[in-house]
Amino acid sequence: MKVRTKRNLVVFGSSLLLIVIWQLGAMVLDSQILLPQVGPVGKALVALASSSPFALHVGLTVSRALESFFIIVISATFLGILAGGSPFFSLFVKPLIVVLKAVPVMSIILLAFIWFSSGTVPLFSAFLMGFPVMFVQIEQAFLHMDKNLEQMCDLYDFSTSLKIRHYVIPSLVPFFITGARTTLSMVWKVVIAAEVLTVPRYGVGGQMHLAQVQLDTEFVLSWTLVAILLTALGDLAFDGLVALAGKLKKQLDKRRLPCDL
Amino acid sequence: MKVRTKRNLVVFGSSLLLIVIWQLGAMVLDSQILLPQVGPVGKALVALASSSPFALHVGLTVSRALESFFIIVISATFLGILAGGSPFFSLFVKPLIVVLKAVPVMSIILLAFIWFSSGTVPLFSAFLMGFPVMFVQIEQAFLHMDKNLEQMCDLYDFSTSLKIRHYVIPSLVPFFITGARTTLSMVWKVVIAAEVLTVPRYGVGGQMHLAQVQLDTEFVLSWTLVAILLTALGDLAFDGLVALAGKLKKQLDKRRLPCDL
Amino acid sequence: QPMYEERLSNEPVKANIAVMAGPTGFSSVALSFNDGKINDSVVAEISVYPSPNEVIARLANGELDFACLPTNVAANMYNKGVKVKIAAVVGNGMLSVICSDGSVTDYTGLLGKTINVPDVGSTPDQLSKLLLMKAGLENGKDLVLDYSVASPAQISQMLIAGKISLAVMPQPFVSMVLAKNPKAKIVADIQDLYAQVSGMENYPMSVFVVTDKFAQNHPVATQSVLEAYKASVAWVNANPAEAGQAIEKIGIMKAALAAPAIPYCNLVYVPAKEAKAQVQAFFASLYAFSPASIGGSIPSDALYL
Amino acid sequence: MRFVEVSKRFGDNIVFDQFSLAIQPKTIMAVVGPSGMGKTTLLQMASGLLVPDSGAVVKEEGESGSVSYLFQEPRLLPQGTVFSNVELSLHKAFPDKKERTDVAMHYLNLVGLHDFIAYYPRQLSGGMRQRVAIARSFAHPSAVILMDEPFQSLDIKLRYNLLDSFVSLWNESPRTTIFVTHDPKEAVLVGDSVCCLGNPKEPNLLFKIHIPREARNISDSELLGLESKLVKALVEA
Amino acid sequence: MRFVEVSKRFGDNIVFDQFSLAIQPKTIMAVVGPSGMGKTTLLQMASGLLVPDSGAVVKEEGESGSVSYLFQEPRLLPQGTVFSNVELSLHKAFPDKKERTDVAMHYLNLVGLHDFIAYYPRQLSGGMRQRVAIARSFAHPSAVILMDEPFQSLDIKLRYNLLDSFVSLWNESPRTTIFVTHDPKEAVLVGDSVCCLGNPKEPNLLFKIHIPREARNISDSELLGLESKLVKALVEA
Ligand SMILES: Nc1ncnc2c1ncn2[C@@H]1O[C@H](COP(=O)(O)OP(=O)(O)OP(=O)(O)O)[C@@H](O)[C@H]1O
Ligand SMILES: Nc1ncnc2c1ncn2[C@@H]1O[C@H](COP(=O)(O)OP(=O)(O)OP(=O)(O)O)[C@@H](O)[C@H]1O
Ligand SMILES: O=C([O-])O
Ligand SMILES: [Mg+2]
Ligand SMILES: [Mg+2]
Repeated sequence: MKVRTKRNLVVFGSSLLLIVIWQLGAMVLDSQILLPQVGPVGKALVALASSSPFALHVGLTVSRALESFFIIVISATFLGILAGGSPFFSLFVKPLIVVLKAVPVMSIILLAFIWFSSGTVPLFSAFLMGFPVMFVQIEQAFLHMDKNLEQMCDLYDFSTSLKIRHYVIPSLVPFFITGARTTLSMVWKVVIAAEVLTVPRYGVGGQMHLAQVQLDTEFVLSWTLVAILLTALGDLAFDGLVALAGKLKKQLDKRRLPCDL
Repeated sequence: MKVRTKRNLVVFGSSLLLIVIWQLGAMVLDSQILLPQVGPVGKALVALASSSPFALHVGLTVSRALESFFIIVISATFLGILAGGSPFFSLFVKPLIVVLKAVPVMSIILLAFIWFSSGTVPLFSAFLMGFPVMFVQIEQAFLHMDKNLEQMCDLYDFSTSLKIRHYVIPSLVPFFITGARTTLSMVWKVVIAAEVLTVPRYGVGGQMHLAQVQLDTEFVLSWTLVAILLTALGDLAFDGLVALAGKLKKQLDKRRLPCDL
Repeated sequence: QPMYEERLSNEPVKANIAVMAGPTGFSSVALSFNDGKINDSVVAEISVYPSPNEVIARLANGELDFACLPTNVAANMYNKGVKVKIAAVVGNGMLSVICSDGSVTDYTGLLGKTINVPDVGSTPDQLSKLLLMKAGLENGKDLVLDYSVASPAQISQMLIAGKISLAVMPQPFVSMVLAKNPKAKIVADIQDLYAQVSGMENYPMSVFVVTDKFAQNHPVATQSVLEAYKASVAWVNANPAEAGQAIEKIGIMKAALAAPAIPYCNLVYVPAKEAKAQVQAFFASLYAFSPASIGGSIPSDALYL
Repeated sequence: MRFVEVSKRFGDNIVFDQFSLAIQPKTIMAVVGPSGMGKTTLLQMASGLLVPDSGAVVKEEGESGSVSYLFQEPRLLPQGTVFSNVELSLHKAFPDKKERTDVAMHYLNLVGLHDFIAYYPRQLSGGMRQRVAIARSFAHPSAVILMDEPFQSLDIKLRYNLLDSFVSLWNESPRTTIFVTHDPKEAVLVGDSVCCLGNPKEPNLLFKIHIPREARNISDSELLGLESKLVKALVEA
Repeated sequence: MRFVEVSKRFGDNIVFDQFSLAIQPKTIMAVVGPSGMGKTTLLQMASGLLVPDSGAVVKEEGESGSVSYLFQEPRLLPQGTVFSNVELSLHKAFPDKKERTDVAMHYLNLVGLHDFIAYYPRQLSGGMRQRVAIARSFAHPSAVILMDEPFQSLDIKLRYNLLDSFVSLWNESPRTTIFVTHDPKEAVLVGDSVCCLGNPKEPNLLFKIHIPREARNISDSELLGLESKLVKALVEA
């Protein structure tokens, strides 16, 4: 308990120091454009949060991120399972995956900007950037499956359904979670990057860019804080869901035990 | 041998198919702007490569990427070692690292653009994005060091220098390599992103953006191909260096054996 | 003391000039001749940028000395404390509403329609909103401004292909669309509408700005650059074909696209002193519907060189 | 079960070369041998997991159907509880849930894990994991039992207890069994016959033990003699 | 070396409670005991890696200085060759490179690894790794040797060979030794005294063996008697 308090104190202290350094820097520079002070940024944040389109800006960015997240997770899991099961398919899509992993985000965004209306660009770009990450994870999961356990299942007469439920799915889950977590944090950044470049009517990234162009640095910082918060909340929600799923599984496992010991 | 030939055939076939799909798509769309055909992109690539500032554009992008790469690797390794050695320092910088990892690249680029002359923006942004990755890796290396081996070194009277050379450094190296590899691939993407946004006089990203506004899609694609090539070459060079270092170490180990057995 | 500095050095002064990959770039091309050498003591270095976004930050951090900018951007920068002065108006309005399929014949027919507008916050957007306000119409109700395609070049392609019907467009894209799609017609001239509601003859669409620092440190060089710019505008207007070649050469736009449009681009050179009234009136109009578009307030006379 | 002129090689490594060995139905064949001499390979061929390069593994009447294989490693489902690791292997034989549960609990009691049925493998010590695997292989109904060093990583007390349990379980329903061990003492205590590998062509040593299993005692001089014979064969292999 | 009223607990787990044990200088104390009863803990306290909660570990004259500790796991430097894993532990004692090399090679020959000195630990089997660790602990000059199940994971042949080598090495320069094993036979073959752990307060069993080590033979009835006494103590622990 005491160690924990000490840890928190250090973390708190250094956070405070960061803010103090910012404030001192701002006072020395004395330029609203270069580095606004803490107060004005706070005010700008409050002004943002209480402005009516704030919910729209944040909502649309969040919905773009979540939409691409789910599209990626579902499609990459499906295709990853195919690739894991079929070495031919895996080899076949390899060049595409390699290229996708090497393409700079910006190329994709610039091209997508030519191809689609600006609202679609973040979705499309996030898909192209996130898909290979998730796909490779699921494919890896198959490579890492324990063949010894599979032999065990076969020798001990597991039915196909038992095998899938108790051997295949549990083997995939850790890779699925890692992939989904990486995808989620990637998706935020790509969606915001695409918004910055395409400036859709609503969206955090577009507002950030407009603020920068208008030299409203305090709003750039405020929107940045909003973006950091969104990322952090996303991670928290994800970890929360994973923990919940873990608990649920334990509950189910308990249920399968003979009587309530 | 035969399996390998078959693999290469499949990969080659699917690469070819990708190009055929591109060409067919371009023919169906029939729009130089939306999707130029393979031929014109090839021509544009040749035109680019033979234009006189090509070497400057590529050279400056490469030098920005390498410069930030080395700055990151050196500083993050140094500070990572400090953090690995001192739990206090590690806790102390934690808030900064957490914030850096959650900040969208674009925020950093937009802010850096206000703060610095445009040539510095890619460097600075790449540093801020890449630093936490490398730092966390080195810090992790310390957490994963085998305390049992350390006990062994102490009991078997290793001098400090022997201990560092044969226990500490070898424990750090795998994490160092992973971190550096991730940093390298990250640095490309961030440098190009920053170039797209700030359009420095020379640089791949800026040219890409100009080509995009002028709707020279074939040049956007050509520059993208150049970027992919750079990334691939970078990875190859890195792996080559790592392999070379491995061989060198083996040679050294051999030298330390009694006589040339 | 600045004068003293200038005389001491034998090196010619370098003037970093920014133009955008659009009409504001056209009128500056003659500055690039002779490797930018204006006279023995001044050399111009022209850079082309995709949009004002890349220019604003550079003016703020001191990398640029001169720039062609949309007029409202100059006011915005001034109000945010970036020390720049308007040296001249270099482009008057040249926006039109184009209909690609004959479904509308004049501006009264626009009611209830959807009109594509490139890029939120751009001059076409501001003028469209300004006119809507003056006419007492509401975006989204009486007609819809659609920003989903941000690049004017891309909107042009779609107008030519007939994929969209209506758009507010600047030159040279208007000329291009009219040339390539015989069914396309101009259904409203934004300049006329602006004249009707404001009483001014036209509005200043782009200005040539200089940083205070450069103007103070190198007054002579500043003067040389402005004169050279004036001469360049005259030359471009007089020789559209040759100008087209030069425009392509420095990477602003393809000659085939630029040259035919030059006569319609309203390229002018009006020194700040003469243009001040017109510019201030334009700011007043913008202020009335969106103070934020010019940075919150109408600039004082200190904005003019 | 009979191995008939079985050959098996891995690359250049010839593990079995026209090797023959017969196990009388419903008897226990104890197999010892230095590391890497093919004990596990023999079991894998017996189970059908590995097919000989030539020769055949012939099953006698009553030996067909399921086998119980106690692998050299525990091979537990990491996401399953101790209970479900045993219970899942009974689904086919006991469709009735109640019955299945009773069987699983019976064998888990036997290996002393009744208090740990809700644990996951990662929460167990190496020896406890091994005991779960033992319970699973005992519980799984089968005509043939293959055991690869079943009592390794157990302490001596548990080892002898489980050996006793194994023998009494086996007596309840004798099944053809191959019992691989690295402990010569265990081999002579448990085997109806004992075989020492060490030569790809034939067993280094192969003998029957005629003393009834229940009557065997480690201080018995005949058994001690057999044990030292076995140790000698092992050391010479 | 003497453990004087030593107590050690981990959380609620009391491993030693005022435990006393004396090891005569320059003799071998063999220690057996069920898993988890504190054998490794005892060695760690002897080495100074672990400090008792109360009580003391007292070293006699001539026992100060370096210890050689053969850990329960091999603990090799994964990036070092077999040779350098042994050689590095000799730097302090043998500043001269030539001498150091000779010493290292001598012990590597002894454990039969002369052909593998250029290998890395990941290229070795578990048994070979253990042999490298044995060579290192034998080679390291020290007043006290602590061995934690040195011959586990070796096959029986190598086991006996190494036991012989250990005994002859030890005879060359007798040093105070604690030899932990799980094999009662090994304990009675090697120990000047034998101790069985199983009770935090005192050894479950502690006896001296007066037969000279060279004269011991596993079929000797006195030794067999001691062995069965030890097995009984273990099973009852
Ligand atoms: N899948 C495989 N691929 C290549 N070689 C193999 C394979 N399986 C076993 N071997 C080799 O076959 C030989 C026999 O192996 P096996 O596992 O049967 O030995 P073992 O007697 O069970 O040894 P241990 O007592 O160490 O378990 C060894 O030399 C081993 O290296
Ligand atoms: N660092 C530790 N933290 C907590 N408990 C420990 C620690 N080290 C040992 N123990 C506990 O102390 C007891 C004795 O452990 P020890 O390793 O000495 O047993 P051992 O006799 O060597 O067993 P084995 O034969 O399995 O090696 C065990 O119950 C163990 O769980
Ligand atoms: O150059 C412009 O298109 O404003
Ligand atoms: Mg085996
Ligand atoms: Mg131990």
